[in-house]
Amino acid sequence: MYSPENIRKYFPILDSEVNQHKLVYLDNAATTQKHQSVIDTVSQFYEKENSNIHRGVHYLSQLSTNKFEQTRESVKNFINAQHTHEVIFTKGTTDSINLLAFSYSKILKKGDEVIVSEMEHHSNLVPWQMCCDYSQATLKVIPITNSGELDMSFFKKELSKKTKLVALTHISNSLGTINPIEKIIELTHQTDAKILIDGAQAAAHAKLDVQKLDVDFYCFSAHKLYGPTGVGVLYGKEKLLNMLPPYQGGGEMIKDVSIHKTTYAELPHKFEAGTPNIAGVIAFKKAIDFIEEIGVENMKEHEDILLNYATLKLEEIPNLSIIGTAPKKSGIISFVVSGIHHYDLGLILDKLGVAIRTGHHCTQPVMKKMNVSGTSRISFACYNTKTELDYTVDCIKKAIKMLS
Amino acid sequence: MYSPENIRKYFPILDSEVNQHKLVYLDNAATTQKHQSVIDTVSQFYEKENSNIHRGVHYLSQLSTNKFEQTRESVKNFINAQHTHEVIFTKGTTDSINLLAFSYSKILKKGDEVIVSEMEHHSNLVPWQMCCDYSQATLKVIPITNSGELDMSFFKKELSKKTKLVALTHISNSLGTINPIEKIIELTHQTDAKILIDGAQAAAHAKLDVQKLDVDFYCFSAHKLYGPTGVGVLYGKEKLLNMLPPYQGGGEMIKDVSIHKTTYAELPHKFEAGTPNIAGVIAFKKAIDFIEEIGVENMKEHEDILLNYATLKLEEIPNLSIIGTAPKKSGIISFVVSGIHHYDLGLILDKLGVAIRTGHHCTQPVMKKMNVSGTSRISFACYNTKTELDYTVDCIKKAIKMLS
Amino acid sequence: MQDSIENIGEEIVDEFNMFENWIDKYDYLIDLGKSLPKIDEKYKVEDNIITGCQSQVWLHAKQEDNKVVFIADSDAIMTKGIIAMLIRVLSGQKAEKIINTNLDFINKIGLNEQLSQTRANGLNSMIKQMKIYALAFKDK
Amino acid sequence: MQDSIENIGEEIVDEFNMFENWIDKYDYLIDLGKSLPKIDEKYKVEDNIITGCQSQVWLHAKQEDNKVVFIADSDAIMTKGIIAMLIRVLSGQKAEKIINTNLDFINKIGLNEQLSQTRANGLNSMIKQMKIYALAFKDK
Ligand SMILES: Cc1ncc(COP(=O)(O)O)c(C=O)c1O
Ligand SMILES: Cc1ncc(COP(=O)(O)O)c(C=O)c1O
Repeated sequence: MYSPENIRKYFPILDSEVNQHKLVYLDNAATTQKHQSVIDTVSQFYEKENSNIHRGVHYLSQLSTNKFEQTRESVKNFINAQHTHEVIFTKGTTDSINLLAFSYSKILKKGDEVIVSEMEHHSNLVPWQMCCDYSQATLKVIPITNSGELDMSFFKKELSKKTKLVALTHISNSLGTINPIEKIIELTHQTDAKILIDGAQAAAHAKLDVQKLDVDFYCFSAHKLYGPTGVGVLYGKEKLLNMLPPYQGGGEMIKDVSIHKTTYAELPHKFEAGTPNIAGVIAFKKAIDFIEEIGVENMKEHEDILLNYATLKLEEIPNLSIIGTAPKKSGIISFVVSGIHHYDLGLILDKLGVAIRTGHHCTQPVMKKMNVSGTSRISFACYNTKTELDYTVDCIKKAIKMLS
Repeated sequence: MYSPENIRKYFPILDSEVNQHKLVYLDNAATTQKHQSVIDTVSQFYEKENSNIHRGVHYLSQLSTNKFEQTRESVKNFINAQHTHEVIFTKGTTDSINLLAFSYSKILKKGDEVIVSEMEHHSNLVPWQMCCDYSQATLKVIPITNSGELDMSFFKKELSKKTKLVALTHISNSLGTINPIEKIIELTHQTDAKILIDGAQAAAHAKLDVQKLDVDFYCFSAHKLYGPTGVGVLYGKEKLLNMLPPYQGGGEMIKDVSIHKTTYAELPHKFEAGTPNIAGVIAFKKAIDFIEEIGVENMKEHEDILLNYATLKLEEIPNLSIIGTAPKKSGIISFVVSGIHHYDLGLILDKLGVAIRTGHHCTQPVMKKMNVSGTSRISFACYNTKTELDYTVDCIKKAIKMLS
Repeated sequence: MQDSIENIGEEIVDEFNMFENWIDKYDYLIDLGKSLPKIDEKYKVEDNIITGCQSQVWLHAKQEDNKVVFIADSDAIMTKGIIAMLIRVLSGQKAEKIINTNLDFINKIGLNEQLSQTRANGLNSMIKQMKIYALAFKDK
Repeated sequence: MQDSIENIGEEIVDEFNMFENWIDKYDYLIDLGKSLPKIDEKYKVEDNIITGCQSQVWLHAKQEDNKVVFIADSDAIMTKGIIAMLIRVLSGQKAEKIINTNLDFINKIGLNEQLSQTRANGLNSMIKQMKIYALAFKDK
């Protein structure tokens, strides 16, 4: 039996008080809380094992290297990549996307096209704007419908042999929409285009199989996956990663350096210049272990229950409208209350111990499209409970009353 | 009185055993060990305070943001920058240099020149090779002398009005040489060129004052400063940072995003796209507090004593030659033993509990210049002791005997 | 005669001190916000936006009888309450006074803690902008 | 007749087991390394370098009387010892055998633990390269 109460025991922060109220943490789309084993692994690493990795012959260096590489192996299994070296460690989703956008900026040409959508997080929009700017390629943007779904007919129409890359989010962080990525990947591959899926909001909430999906690139952040901050993943098919020019230059990513000519190392090192976030990567494994122990499908099932429950309760509140009403949604609810500013609502909820996010959620085009200046967003994780939602809904009502 | 014994109490790993011997950690140039307060701060953050930063109205988000920004303030004071927003957080020195090299690649033109040196770490060489490759600028390389010093006359000769940027290391990680950066900065500024100093090996071993130095850009890594992995700093003068195009695109670094036009945020956010290594940055403050409490000059004095002591003892060993014999050196000693491979030596020292680094230390051009395939390198930190050095020298003798 | 900045500040501190809990304080700010006169749409322009606030704040100033008069609006009511409070204290004062008077009362209200860093930044941005207006008028 | 791979492997395991501590094991490997015949400089070319080792390893193979003969060198003596050991087991065997025989003895020596990950990687790279040579000859 799935028990959020049992899970909560391993998340020490969930027991804290905020403003004299028990913390209700519903800002999980921004970052999740950390499992005790993740926290302990960081400490243990620094207290007993710390050393720089790769190339060292001494014991600690070997130990750190092994543990670092074990996380790569875990990530490989977690997403079912074909090869371990298809897993590149970055500092986060944003870093992963910028890596790819930079590399593509070196191979795209005038006339080439990149397709993104109107629902992208700025991290999956601005890098492509820059990439197209630098390479003179054209950026095409799939609009979204009123319910917050991709306009698939537009997408089909825009896909052409000019399309070189499609970069879309798996799950929208401001609307909750789950995009039909299987279909999108299939359509993309009917052309010669490659596809990147931004999985920042998906990796902790959807079962992943990059081989089955046949996705070319996929990325996510550890910190949204019960793991540490400062760690991200870029998965890419071996052949494509080999073909792309490197991103950052420096230690580890080279094979041979002479003053005027440098040859690059093999995957994954080619894309991992410099000392990485060693402690973070090593601790990240524990987050994956945790997710696999509970089962991401079980987590999703629980979150779906919360989503439906909260949606029904919120819909009962007068003047409250949910922004993002796609039939397939993940545990994210954005809403506005007419006449009330999200910022005021957030302030009062905070005073009552409820942590939600307010604003544009780094998706200004979505706000514009939906014709709102921002929203209040509640987002769930595997440890949230119905009781928390009941309390939150009461707090929202109270806040609306104060503010009306 | 400076007491390494007292300091060691705060570094739990220094008490461990490796291969049944007490650990003697002399691989500090690769990464330093972590102060207990740094370790505890990471745990505490994740257990009690974790949240994503910036833009959040709720308590935890505010708390995390405040703490994150406090580290920026500490770094500002540590290096005596004029403004807090001149401190950009990156994932490490390599990331800092790549940021700058990318931005410069967008403003340099054919005919412009960038000057680096033969003693650079690959992280301060490869990015400039790439930058010059992309921008068609010319890379000039200052050779080093047999003792491992910069050929200053060459430098003076190469500086010209074509020079746009000089990128040099403060302290060589494979030779230990302390470069005369005051003089170098002064000479550089007699032209219109700007200068970046790679302080990866210096920040924990030399008192810094970026205003007094009048350096344009300076960078270093927290992990070589008793701080966490995955955190780096790029300092830049406000005016210059404002002038440079942004590096990565994404959340936080924008002011306004629309589908086809994006305006960038103010410093420092302009250069900090995406969720940073929040726990790491927050814990980094404790490392700086520790250094300031002990005093970096006091640390340096102690390390200089160790350097002289070890140099004398090593010089007594037959067939052993020290690589890098500049008069001004930091606590780094590279050496070779004729007829013995550094790798074999490193293996045996490891079995005796002594952690040193062997190989090219990410400075292949230095190895080539010095005509060696690699070196054995011992490098000191504030917590090393003479007793450790005595033991290490004995072990080196033992290893040489086994291998001869 | 217009009360001094200090006096009005003290008045506000006294009013705030009457409230025992945050709910009442927030209610008070909300009421202050509601009491702020509507402003003409023509003032809600880019140039009048104060940056550094999480909600939009427009601030405009004019000089009347040698005094500085502020008008402002925000899309968030709490922010409006704060700016209403600042206007109550600073609007109608001499430019010189606005520039030089110590705004101690803000610390006494404890708004900084109440409001947390980002919001305190917003508050500081507002005050800074008001002083900049005052400076501009003084130099005329 | 050439001993089987298994037999020689067992022999080596026995020899290693005689040593009680790492110093003696290392000494043994060093001696093995020293005993490896010098190879002609012409074999020390880029093409013969095994990647994945921390020191340089050159490996060359030829076929003689239907057997695969390996010659190798390294700049580090310990690495040379390891490769000498592998040569003692695999050189002079039939290609087929080299490809199919289980190299269990390596685990029994505990070289993997003795050597740690990077070095174990090096060891694996060597074995892999030897099998690749064998495969190439077999297909001829
Ligand atoms: C859909 C999506 N993409 C990208 C990002 C950026 O992730 P990070 O800030 O970890 O780089 C986020 C995080 O909010 C997101 O939700
Ligand atoms: C002189 C120098 N520069 C740059 C670097 C790269 O630092 P990091 O690996 O932390 O990015 C190092 C680290 O070894 C160094 O010693």
